[in-house]
Amino acid sequence: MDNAVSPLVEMIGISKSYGGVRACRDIHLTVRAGEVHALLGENGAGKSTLMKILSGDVTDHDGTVSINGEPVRFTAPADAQRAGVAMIHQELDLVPALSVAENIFLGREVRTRLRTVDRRRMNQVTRGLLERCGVALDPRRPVGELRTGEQQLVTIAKALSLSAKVLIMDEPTSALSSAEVEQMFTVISELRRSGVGIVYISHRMDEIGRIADRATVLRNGAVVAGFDARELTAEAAAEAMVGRPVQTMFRTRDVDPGEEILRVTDLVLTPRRERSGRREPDGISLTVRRGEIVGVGGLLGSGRTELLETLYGAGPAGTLRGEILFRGKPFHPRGARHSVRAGMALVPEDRRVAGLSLEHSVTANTVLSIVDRIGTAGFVPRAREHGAVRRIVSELKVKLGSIGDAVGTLSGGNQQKVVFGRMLLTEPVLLLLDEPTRGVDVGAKAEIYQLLGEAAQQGIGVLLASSELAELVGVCDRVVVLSGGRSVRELDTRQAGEADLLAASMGEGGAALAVDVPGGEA
Amino acid sequence: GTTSENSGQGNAGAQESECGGPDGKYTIGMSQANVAEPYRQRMDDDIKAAAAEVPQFSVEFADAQQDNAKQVSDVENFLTKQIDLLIISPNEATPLTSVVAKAYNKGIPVIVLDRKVDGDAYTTWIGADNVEIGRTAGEYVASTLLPDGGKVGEIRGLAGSTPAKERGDGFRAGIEGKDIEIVQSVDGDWLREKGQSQADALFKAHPDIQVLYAHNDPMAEGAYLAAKAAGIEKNMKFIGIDGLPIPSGGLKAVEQGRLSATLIYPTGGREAVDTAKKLLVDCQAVPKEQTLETELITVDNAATVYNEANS
Amino acid sequence: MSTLFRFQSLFGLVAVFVVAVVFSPRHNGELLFLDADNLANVVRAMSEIGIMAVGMTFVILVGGIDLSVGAVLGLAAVGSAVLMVNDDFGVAATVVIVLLIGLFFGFLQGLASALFGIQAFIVTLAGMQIARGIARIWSGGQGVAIAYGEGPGEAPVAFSLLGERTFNGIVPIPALIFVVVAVVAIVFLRTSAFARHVYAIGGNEKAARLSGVPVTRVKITVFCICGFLAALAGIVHAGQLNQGSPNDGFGYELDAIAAVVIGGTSLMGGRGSVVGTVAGALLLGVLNNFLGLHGVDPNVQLLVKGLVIVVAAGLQRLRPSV
Amino acid sequence: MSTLFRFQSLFGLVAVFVVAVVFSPRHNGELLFLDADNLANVVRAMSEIGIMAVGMTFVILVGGIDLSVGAVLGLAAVGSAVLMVNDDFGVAATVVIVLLIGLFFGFLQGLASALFGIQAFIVTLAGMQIARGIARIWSGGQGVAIAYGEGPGEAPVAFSLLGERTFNGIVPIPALIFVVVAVVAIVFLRTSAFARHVYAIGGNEKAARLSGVPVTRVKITVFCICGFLAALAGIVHAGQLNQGSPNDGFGYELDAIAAVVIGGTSLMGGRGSVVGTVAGALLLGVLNNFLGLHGVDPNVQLLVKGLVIVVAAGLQRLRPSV
Ligand SMILES: Nc1ncnc2c1ncn2[C@@H]1O[C@H](COP(=O)(O)OP(=O)(O)OP(=O)(O)O)[C@@H](O)[C@H]1O
Ligand SMILES: Nc1ncnc2c1ncn2[C@@H]1O[C@H](COP(=O)(O)OP(=O)(O)OP(=O)(O)O)[C@@H](O)[C@H]1O
Ligand SMILES: [Mg+2]
Ligand SMILES: [Mg+2]
Repeated sequence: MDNAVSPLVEMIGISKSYGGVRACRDIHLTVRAGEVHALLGENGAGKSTLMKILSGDVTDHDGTVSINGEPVRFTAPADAQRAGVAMIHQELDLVPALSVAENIFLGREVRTRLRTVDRRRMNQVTRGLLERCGVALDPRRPVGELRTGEQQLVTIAKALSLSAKVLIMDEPTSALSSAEVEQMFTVISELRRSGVGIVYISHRMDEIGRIADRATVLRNGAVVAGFDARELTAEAAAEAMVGRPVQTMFRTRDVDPGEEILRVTDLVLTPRRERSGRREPDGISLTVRRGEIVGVGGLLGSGRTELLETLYGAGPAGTLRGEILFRGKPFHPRGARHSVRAGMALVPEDRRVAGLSLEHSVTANTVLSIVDRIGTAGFVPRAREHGAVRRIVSELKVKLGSIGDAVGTLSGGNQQKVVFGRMLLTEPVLLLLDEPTRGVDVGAKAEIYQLLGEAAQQGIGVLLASSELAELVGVCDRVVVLSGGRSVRELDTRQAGEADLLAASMGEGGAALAVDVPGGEA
Repeated sequence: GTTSENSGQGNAGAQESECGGPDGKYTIGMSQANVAEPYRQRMDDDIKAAAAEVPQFSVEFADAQQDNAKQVSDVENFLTKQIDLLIISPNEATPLTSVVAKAYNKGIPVIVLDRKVDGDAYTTWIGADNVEIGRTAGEYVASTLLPDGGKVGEIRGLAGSTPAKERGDGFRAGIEGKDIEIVQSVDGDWLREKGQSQADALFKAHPDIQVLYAHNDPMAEGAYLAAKAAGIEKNMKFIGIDGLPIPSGGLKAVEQGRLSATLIYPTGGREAVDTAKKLLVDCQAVPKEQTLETELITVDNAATVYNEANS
Repeated sequence: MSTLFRFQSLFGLVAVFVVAVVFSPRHNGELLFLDADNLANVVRAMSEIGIMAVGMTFVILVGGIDLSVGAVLGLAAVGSAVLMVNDDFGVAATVVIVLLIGLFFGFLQGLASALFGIQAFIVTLAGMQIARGIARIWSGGQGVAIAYGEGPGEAPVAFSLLGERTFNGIVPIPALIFVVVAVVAIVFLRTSAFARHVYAIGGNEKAARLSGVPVTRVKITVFCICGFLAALAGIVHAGQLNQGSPNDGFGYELDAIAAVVIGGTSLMGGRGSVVGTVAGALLLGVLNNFLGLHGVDPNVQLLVKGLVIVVAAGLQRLRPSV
Repeated sequence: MSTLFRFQSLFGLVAVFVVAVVFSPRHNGELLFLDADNLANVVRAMSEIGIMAVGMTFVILVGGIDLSVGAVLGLAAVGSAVLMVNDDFGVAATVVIVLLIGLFFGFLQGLASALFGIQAFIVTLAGMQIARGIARIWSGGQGVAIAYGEGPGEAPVAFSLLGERTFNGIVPIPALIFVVVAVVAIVFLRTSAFARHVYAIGGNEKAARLSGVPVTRVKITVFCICGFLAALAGIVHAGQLNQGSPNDGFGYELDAIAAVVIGGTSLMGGRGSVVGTVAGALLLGVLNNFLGLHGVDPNVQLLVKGLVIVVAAGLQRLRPSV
């Protein structure tokens, strides 16, 4: 085949700096037709930047890009799309008010002979694309109504619709659960067979071995290793990324859980106004004790986020039924401020949307929750403030230039740690974590797990919602499985494994087990 | 410009309405150009007060907020309501001409106040003569304040507005041939605060000004404040125009010695109601034009005139 | 659901209309408000604001704002008068030139805002002053009266059509123009690819750019549309009032924006419709008419209008959020 | 980097100042612009706008806007005059009542905007009309003159202090008040926890809320501050002009917003400073003074001011972005 002569994509000597940060240094990368090329690296290693260069999003770089042996210089994403390069972005870039079909065809609308938009045709094609991705969605629904996972599938369908020769997938599975991931792998295999070159970025090491042909590892903006992915073990990949062996991912510990700090019985929320895309609690019971890490599992849209938001008082207004006992007393969620003061802390699902003010400094973001408590008379003593920030930054090993830097310039994992640190500073007794390691690299993940362990050791109770089965099984003492807004089962991770968890989530035996959890309709 | 057409007869030809006499009840619509100018607010107040003395009258007011288009709508609304007489103080002449003509041709008597409209499709016009007022002011300066000549500073009304032009031109005619120099003119947009800040700069450049002539009283008062801040208010005389009989008006300012003189610019409100009474109640004819006299106000007559106007 | 939302944007209008009918003053038993002439007046009186509000809808949909429309209306009114009266241009030439001026003014503002990234609020705040300044200088500061006739210094009689009514003298020409503009805009916004791009930019500018939407070009274009329609409103204004004055249209921008917002278009961009804007403009028109017909004290009118605007905007909040 | 940014917000002011000095008209060889009296006048003339702009900065920092400040200034001026002259209140009582009125008005607007989620633009647009309406009704439509003395119908002489100058008759009291307000605001915004909340809300409201920031309360408070300072400006206005008129402060809101934006505060919220706002206000003041001293045609002044605003806002864009 001619790809032996000239690879589909050849990037030579690519460099790119943001101010003082060198995101890419003299990178060489090739992608052949019909291969899946995994791009690995820590948060901030430069993976996304490199791919933004290939897809015409970042244009002021050094070095040359060739497609099919032809040197190209894109000035806009549209250029790259015309040249057959499509990219699924890490941050879901969709327009909430437009329909699924309109989003998929945005910028390339199908027209009728009267030059008007041909909705019928667009909807039809969209239906087909979504089917290929294994999801049944009405193409006319506004994207804003969809759940994060569904949105991710829409971006995948959108990329497919471009019939690109080169498809870049930047963490496409971060919001997907195993069933959707399987479906996506089928799609990827099809594409590979039809000669599409795929660049695949992920922090889920187990995926790499399954679908990638080759892997390139970046560290600090430079290529440090190349592998044949089939021979790559998760451990070897992690070591290449971080530059040292990564310690045991999951904690090994045996804590005696202390007193009970949270008891939820038959929680039901009837929102005042229905909001589409949400699955409010509809019969949830669980307990969390001091020093315990309790997982919240379930499929996409099973209501995990809504549970945490409801407990924290950050969900929609409505009537709560059932009982919440927090630190032994009845607790009525009244809003985030009230909950923080009572000793709860929430690390939200999407740090960019709900966690950080990206333009503001690490300092401002880190102390935000306690800024009105560390001083007297409403003033903020600089020294104490900086002291607190420095302490938490070094405890959490946040990588940054200075604490005055805008938090938006940190890598994803480090941004996550800043949110985490902010909530730890409030000295909570109950930590509510919603997908805390989404998009976080293996090294940072290990550090976050360690932090969780330490927090638990100090007597904090943790409620951890996650889509990663390995994380739930590896980190939690118990896992409560949700389905359709109800707690359907509780598993002890000392006995149950990933397979049991998956089965419980899918509802196998769920009906029978629902009896275990008292209440429900009552 | 028809100025000499005191015909004595309301244009009875186009006037199909019949005089209802003293037994009728009459709704008068008063369309005001804007009430942000104290002068026009006073006009409304005068009309309200005068109409209260005529039991047959009830008056509705509309405020066009300086917008010709809004004033057209206001008049249209009056027509929809089938008012018996229209008083209008137009924002500008041309834009309101056709809607005024429409009312007039429907047989509704129209009294135009202060500013005119084009043509003669109205019953009567009542107003004062700005050129005349400016000339009176100039003559007063030339004969009384600066008999031996001197320097004058001028604060003008809003650039481009007719009264500003006429009050300026009239003043120049009044000092014609005398050894009086207008050293600088600045625009005060009719506003007190603008008069103050403009006078700041004016006095900076010309500290030797002897008379300050402002196109209205608020600007004259603003200039007085500026002079006071600069400590030179005793060295000069201030003249304004309007002489409104309200607490914040020029009459009080003269009485209290801040201004040396002001010239009454009559609102015509009372005269308009009198005219309406003649047309609707007394069934009399009215002249096509009624020019109102100005009056020079100095400290000698300020208090008397004020009290008369508010009695 | 989107039907419901569209319905809601009309809800306020219907409510105000019903109130106006029920409490209409009567004359010989007839409801004055429902008089054909009166209804025609309502639409005529709102036609200029309405035309501008349609253009404003486009700008607001991309997340911008245009404070200059009132001043551009004044500039266009002056331009129409000066070109026909002083420079003896024909109607067609005048209209084309004035529309192009409005378009070009919008273009410059769009350029400053989209290309140089200066906030639209501040660009158009400055644009407002600049347009007023130009209008004052061009007109010599005075309103330029338009007299009709064949001679020099007189405007062609055809232009006076704008002050007329058609269909048995009932439907005012400006109202007709407003309806045409609105219908074209509604169809355009529902069916064109350009409109999808407008919504996309307002909803998520980055996503739009990554999808290959020509963001800068679309943004500049909406400012051109807005300037163009403001100039059209200015021509209508001059034709209705037989004059072009540099002070015309003062403060109209706020009415136009109020119409758009009452119509349910979000100032954050990405959501809204011209149907809503038309409803918003008519609501304001009916309200003005109602208050005027009742002879409500002008100062109280200010209060009432303020409250109605807040309530109407508040009602929009009830629409289902995504 | 943040130093550079702060420097840039002063850059425009310095540039305009230098131009004003270099091209200053002369009188007996003296530069008129640099005359102490003239400089005092510049600050005095901007003091009201400046005070309002400081309050506006808070509102804009949380991503809001307040179009009502000019009308609230008018309302406060009327209130000061009516209370002292007609109702024989003392200076202290009058000042307190008027400030509370401003604060309460801001509170209501904050409530409508923060609690009911109606966009600040539209709430305060309505608030502007409502404040004007109240002022007009309260004053009877006419300016209320303030005469000083001991008798009934006369205001206490102490109030006339606002029109005076201190420090050898050089420093106008209003300028002094402006400076005090600015300094307090600068210190407050740099050191208080409240200020951190303000910036956080402007930066990412949702994140702020989830972090335990009392978003609604902070938003309402900034509107209170803005209303309070607008009322303070209104008191100063009444004291300077010895009168309270319901038409006072017309259009001042746009000047105040321009000062804030020229000072580098983003209308999207989250970024900016009072130092910048003060620089912005002084820039506008120097510009006005310069154009006035040269007797530039008022129409050309409009043009020049518009262009300077755009250029100044454009310069802000040069600051480093994330
Ligand atoms: N717009 C930007 N401005 C400044 N610095 C940036 C910008 N975008 C990225 N960087 C920096 O460039 C470096 C590489 O970032 P990049 O997003 O490519 O990392 P990544 O490998 O994709 O990380 P992750 O796994 O967290 O997605 C990081 O140090 C990041 O802070
Ligand atoms: N239309 C919407 N309106 C309001 N909130 C929404 C909407 N769509 C999604 N959300 C919120 O965003 C969250 C993220 O949705 P996502 O699809 O990630 O659900 P999930 O986390 O996979 O499922 P789970 O409900 O189990 O947490 C939702 O749970 C919900 O809280
Ligand atoms: Mg990345
Ligand atoms: Mg979730």
